[in-house]
Amino acid sequence: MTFPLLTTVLFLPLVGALILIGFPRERENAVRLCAMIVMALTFVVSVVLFFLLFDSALPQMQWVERAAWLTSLGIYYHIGVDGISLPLVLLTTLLTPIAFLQAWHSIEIKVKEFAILMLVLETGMLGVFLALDMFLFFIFWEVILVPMYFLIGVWGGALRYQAMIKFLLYTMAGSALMLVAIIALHFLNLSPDYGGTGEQSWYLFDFYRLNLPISMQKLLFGAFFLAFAIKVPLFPFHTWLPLAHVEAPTAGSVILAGVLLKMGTYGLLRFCLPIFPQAADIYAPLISTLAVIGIIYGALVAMVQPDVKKLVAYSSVSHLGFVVLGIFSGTMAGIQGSVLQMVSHGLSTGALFLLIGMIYDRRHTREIADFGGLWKPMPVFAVFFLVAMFSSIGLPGLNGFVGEFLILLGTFEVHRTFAVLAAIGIILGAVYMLWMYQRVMYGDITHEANRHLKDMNGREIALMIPIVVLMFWIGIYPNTFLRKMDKSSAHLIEQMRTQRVLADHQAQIDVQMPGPTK
Amino acid sequence: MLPVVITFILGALVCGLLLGLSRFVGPRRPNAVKSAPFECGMDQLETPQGRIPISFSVIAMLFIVFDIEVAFLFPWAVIFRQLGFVGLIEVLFFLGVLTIGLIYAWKRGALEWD
Amino acid sequence: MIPISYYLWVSALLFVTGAIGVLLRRNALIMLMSLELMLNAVNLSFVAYARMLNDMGGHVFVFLNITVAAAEAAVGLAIILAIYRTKETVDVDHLSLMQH
Amino acid sequence: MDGTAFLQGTGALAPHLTVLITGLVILMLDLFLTERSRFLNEVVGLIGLALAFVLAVLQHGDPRMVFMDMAVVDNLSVFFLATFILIAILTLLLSASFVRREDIASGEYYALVLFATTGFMFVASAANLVMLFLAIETLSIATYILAGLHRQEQRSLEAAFKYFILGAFSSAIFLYGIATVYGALGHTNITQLAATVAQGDMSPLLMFGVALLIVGLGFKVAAVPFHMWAPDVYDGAPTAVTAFMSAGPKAAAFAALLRVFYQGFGAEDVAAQWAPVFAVLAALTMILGNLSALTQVSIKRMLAYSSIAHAGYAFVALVTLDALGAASILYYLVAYTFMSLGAFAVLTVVAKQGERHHAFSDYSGLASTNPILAAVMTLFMFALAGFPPTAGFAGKFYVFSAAVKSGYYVLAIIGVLTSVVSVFYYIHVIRVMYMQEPGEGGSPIRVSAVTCTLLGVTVLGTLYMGVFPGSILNLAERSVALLFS
Amino acid sequence: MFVDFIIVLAKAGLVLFALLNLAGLLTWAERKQSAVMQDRVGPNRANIGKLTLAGLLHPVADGIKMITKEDFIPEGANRTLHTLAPAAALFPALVVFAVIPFGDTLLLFGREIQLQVAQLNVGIVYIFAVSSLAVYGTMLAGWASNNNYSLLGGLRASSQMISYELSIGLSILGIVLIYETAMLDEIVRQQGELLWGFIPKWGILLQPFAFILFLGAALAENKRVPFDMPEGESEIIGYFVEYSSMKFGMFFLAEFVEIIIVSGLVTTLFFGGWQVPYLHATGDVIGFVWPFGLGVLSLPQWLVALIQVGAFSIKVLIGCWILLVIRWTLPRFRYDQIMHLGWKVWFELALINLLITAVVVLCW
Repeated sequence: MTFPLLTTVLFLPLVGALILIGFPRERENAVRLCAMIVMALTFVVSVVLFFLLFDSALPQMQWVERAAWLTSLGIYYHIGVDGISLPLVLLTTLLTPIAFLQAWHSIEIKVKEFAILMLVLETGMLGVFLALDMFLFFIFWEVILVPMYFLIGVWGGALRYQAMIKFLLYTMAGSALMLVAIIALHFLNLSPDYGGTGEQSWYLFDFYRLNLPISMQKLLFGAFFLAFAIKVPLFPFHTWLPLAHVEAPTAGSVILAGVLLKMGTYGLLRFCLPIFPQAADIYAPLISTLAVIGIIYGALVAMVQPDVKKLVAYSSVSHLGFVVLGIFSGTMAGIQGSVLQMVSHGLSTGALFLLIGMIYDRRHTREIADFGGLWKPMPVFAVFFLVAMFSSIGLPGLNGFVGEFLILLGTFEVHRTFAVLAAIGIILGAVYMLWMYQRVMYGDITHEANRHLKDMNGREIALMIPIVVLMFWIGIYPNTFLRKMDKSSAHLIEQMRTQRVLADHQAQIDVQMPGPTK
Repeated sequence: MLPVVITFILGALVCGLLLGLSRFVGPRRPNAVKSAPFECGMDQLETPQGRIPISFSVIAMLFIVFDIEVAFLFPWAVIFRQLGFVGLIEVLFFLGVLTIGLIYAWKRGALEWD
Repeated sequence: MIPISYYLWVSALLFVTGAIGVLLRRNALIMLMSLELMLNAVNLSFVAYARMLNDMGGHVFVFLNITVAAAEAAVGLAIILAIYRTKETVDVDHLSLMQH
Repeated sequence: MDGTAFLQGTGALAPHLTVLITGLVILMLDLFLTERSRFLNEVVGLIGLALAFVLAVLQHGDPRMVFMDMAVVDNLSVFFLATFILIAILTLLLSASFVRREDIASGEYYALVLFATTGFMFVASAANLVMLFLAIETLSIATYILAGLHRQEQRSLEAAFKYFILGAFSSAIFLYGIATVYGALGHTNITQLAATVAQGDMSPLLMFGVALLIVGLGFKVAAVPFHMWAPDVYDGAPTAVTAFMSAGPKAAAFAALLRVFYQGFGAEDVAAQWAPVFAVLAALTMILGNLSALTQVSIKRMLAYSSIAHAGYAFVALVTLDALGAASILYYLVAYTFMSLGAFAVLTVVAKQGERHHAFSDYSGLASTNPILAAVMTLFMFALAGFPPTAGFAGKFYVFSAAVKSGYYVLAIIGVLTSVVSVFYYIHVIRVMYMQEPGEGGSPIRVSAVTCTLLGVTVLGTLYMGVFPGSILNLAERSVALLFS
Repeated sequence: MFVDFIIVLAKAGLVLFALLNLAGLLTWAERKQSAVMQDRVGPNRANIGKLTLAGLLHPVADGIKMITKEDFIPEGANRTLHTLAPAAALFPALVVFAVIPFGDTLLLFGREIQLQVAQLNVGIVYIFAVSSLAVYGTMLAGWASNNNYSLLGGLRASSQMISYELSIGLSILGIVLIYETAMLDEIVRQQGELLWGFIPKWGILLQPFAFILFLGAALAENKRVPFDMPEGESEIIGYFVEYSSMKFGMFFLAEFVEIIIVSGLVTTLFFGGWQVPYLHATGDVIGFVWPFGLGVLSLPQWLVALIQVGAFSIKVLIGCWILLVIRWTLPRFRYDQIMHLGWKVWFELALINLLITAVVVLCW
């Protein structure tokens, strides 16, 4: 038995949280430090995993751990990682400490609770990406809502109640149906009629082997899709997002945009496509259409936002439209691009939210109209903002470009129209971002309060540095990442292809030998 | 069954007869003083519809419970010898529980009259 | 010999009468009496069935039910009494503290 | 019955008798206790219950009929016995300081709790419909009194009265059902009902009786549309009693449902008649229970409706006629016991002297005045809402699994969606506690050591059953196995 | 069938007739008895011509007086219930006697006639049930009179009655335990047997304690002195204060009928009923056996029956007389003493008696 590396990554934050419970509440700095150390440790472990230990030549899950949990129902503690989930794990472990660091001073009340919740949240997010058992996956998926609820509800803005209730109910409504679908899959797997293993199992890859009738696939696909689409959020399920983003504290927004939304796209990629390949094929045009609508709609709405944070929030809708588009293109390039774009978007949007948070800490406003000419008092800030913005727009040489390019490439192979329309979205994205940047940074200082704003301090720069480094790294040499996800993506596509072939084969048999109709 | 019915009818007849006699034979000259409630010559202060002492209700409830106890013992007593020792033990338990109830009521003052 | 079904019908009738009494009457005491009526209607059923089946069980059950009815009556009376002592009424329409 | 059978039967009913005798001992003991030594009531009660628990657990094994086939000892009854004793223990812990604070006669209180528990236990062991009826009456009568034990409080009396009238009403219906089944089948022995049904055809008389049984038990579990008594009663009764009522009688009623409808009328053709009815009841209960809970301004009343809703979930499992379903009912009941008693324990503490503080607004800012209390309450709210990793999630998961397994997709979907609705009102409590400033009088509340113990136990139970649900579910599955052999 | 009917009718009519007349006589006897005890003359005025018959005409005169008095109902009283109450008091007293056997069988015209109106297998339960109904009369009378004192008197009376009913039941249970039957004729028949060959198996010998308990409780149930607190005609106003005319007479009558019934029950349960010691009933041949087997004497069946009925009647009359004596011997209890005695002494004693009897019966 090898060292349970993944379990370490997964539960280190939770252990940290438990330790923190014992801390006296007045020792705020000690609490912060302890949480930070735990997060940093987690990050280090995941970095080691990513760069040193992960074997990118293998398509399968690696570092798999499996332990009996609820044996009577065949539920296992079963985790593993492959090229698709590993980047997201790294993204999570990176963004969490950064978000926490950002909140070092801006969160002043209930610091202990905040730290604990952040740690629990980290475990939850990691669990979603690592779980191979569907039950386990669902548990983590739901657990995340609890800390997120508190993050928004306790430390959020004026409309936080509305925001969190909306966030919670949307997400839960979606996941509730997914739960039923998961249970249904479990029992379908039990019956030999659908190519299941016939054993009590919630193992993801057992479900891959299922060969379900189309009608059933459609229903189950719908249940899964709804849960993920709300999380992504895909147009028209996106209405919770702007509110939640705006009302959440900066750290919450960063996590929300940086990681949580990726859980939706990750779910689509990991579950919806491979388990229900035919349903996915059938619905791909529809979903792609929604994705494209989302891209353009998000961009257009972002353009007219007076609030910077809201603007970035809507930009997320737009950007994640790309990811979904890429996933449902079903091509190698599309999928690889999507995974990469997930990471990129996490970095760029995360960075933007962090920067907005910094300015909000200073000015306590986010209205574009309240700013202008920030370049002068805060040059460093302006530079970082510029980089983050370019990354978001997808400027070549920065991370955003690679992902979007690959997605467009992949989509172009199958749906030219969508690719063209999505490209328009990119242009629109550039428009609203640049326009916003212009209004905020350039021109004269219209408000006296802005004149003496302090520039970024050492801590703020420190937390931005790793993000910017990664942006450039991915932008210039994406192969580090692409190589890792290469085999896994190919494997995924391969699996779906064999599924289709199998299903077609079955259909042919059915046609040739019409049996007794049911 | 028949003798009981006949007895009942006869008993009812006697009662009816006596009631009827006093109703129809006796004179009938009511006046206000006569039909006023009899309170040793005093005027009635209030009609009896207020509260009654709680102890009466408690006694009534206790009676219900213990009367049932007695009712249960009748069949037991008739076939007691067939039941044997087991029957005795069971009834002891039954009576024990009820006795505890009685002790409880006693100690709580349900049987006190002032 | 009166057929069993007659007893059953009477029992059903009494039961329904009791049920209606519980549901419609507003006087707590009458409701209590209706409840007792329902229980005793069932007893009638039990006895009729026991006679029909020639089974002693039914008769025994009646005994038990009588006990239950007695206990229920005692508790019911106690509750009604307690209410009466604080409210001076046994009309259930006055029991509406919690209807908001 | 000869001496040996008598002794055997007494041995089999030892846990029941232990609880009963403990109750009687307390009743007597209390008469001789002074104010200072009154804690002995609780001590004696706990000792007796612990003893009964051990005795109950020792009894698992093959089914055996005792007392002239009136009672049965099998794994199912043992599981329920353990559950009921657990409920009683928790209730005792929950009530210790409550009873003292509210000046409720503690001897009577504990004795009645134990009598009601005896009733529960006999429900679990009943092998005869009449026995079942008697057991239900035992527990009901004890709970009627408990509900009205706060004699100075009009709401308490009102609750007791409503509970009494509708409880007795449903008992009568249930009894009528028993009489009808007796008439249709010729006996009332639950374990032999199945065989008798299998021999004869299903007469309309039998169906009528079964329908009456459904209605009667429906009242007892407060399934919609037979639930109208529940909110008022739960609201008006003293909170500790409400806690007890939300867990105990409900569990007992499910024990009765399992016995009657799984063991007695579990045959396929009969089940085909009642299962759809239960399905409708389950759906209505989930929907209406949750929707009504949404609009409440009192947390106590909200929990009352939520209790109705939770019965709906357990009902879903009942429809399935499946081993997993039956096991999940048991699991759910235990899980609900922890969650509900825990939540009500917090309620008793926050309500303060005189029980005036049950409104949502009374909880505002609880997180700043009493952080631990708020955290505990949060856990219970999340558990009741069904978030992982708590017992509530595991319970719902099993229930819905059973539903899906048996093909009741619609029920499962209604279940999960109503759970989402329920999140709304549970979350509201948390929101008030954490996201509003404490109002006036928002001072730290002293929580007694006993209550702390209870909270600790319920928290641990809720979490343990959520993280490692397997052990209890295994037990439950083994317990229900006999229903499907 | 028709003959059966006639026979039953005759028996029932006879019993009722005897009861009512005896009750009337008892009113006279009571007054005479009190006069004797207080060294007075007693009733001696009522006459027909010169004929006073030692005051025996007084009961008749009382009856006529009551019938001709005005029957008024107080203002605000519930007329129906007010009228019903005396009937409810008298009726149970009248019908209880139906199950008490006043003789063995009588062979008449080849027909075996049971000297008992109704031979019920639940005779004791019947007595128990029917005599309980008397509470309604008391309760209704008190309640329907619209008078505070009536109400209180009624409440007290009914509380007292139900309290002592428990003791009655429990003390009878001892007898049931011993004779293993609830049929009164069977109980009497068993009392004809001999214990160790020479002691009659009478209830008083086997259950002496129960006898005392039963008698005391029955007195209280009957609201006789010393338990006459609820009515206490000499100074307290009881539940029938608002009754006049024959309605009052009915309460009065009921009391005396109850005396006879108590006496009859005591006779039946404890004093061998119609049994005459050592007088055996074996087929149609009667053996009169001296304790040490001195000789056998046969009597005709009708004579035996006559002796038995006579024995029963004498026993009852003696019982009645004792009850009357008690009435004029003892002072009255206070109400709290009555209830105290009933619940805290009599009930427990009866319970203990029952348990001891059970243990003894089991070990016998």
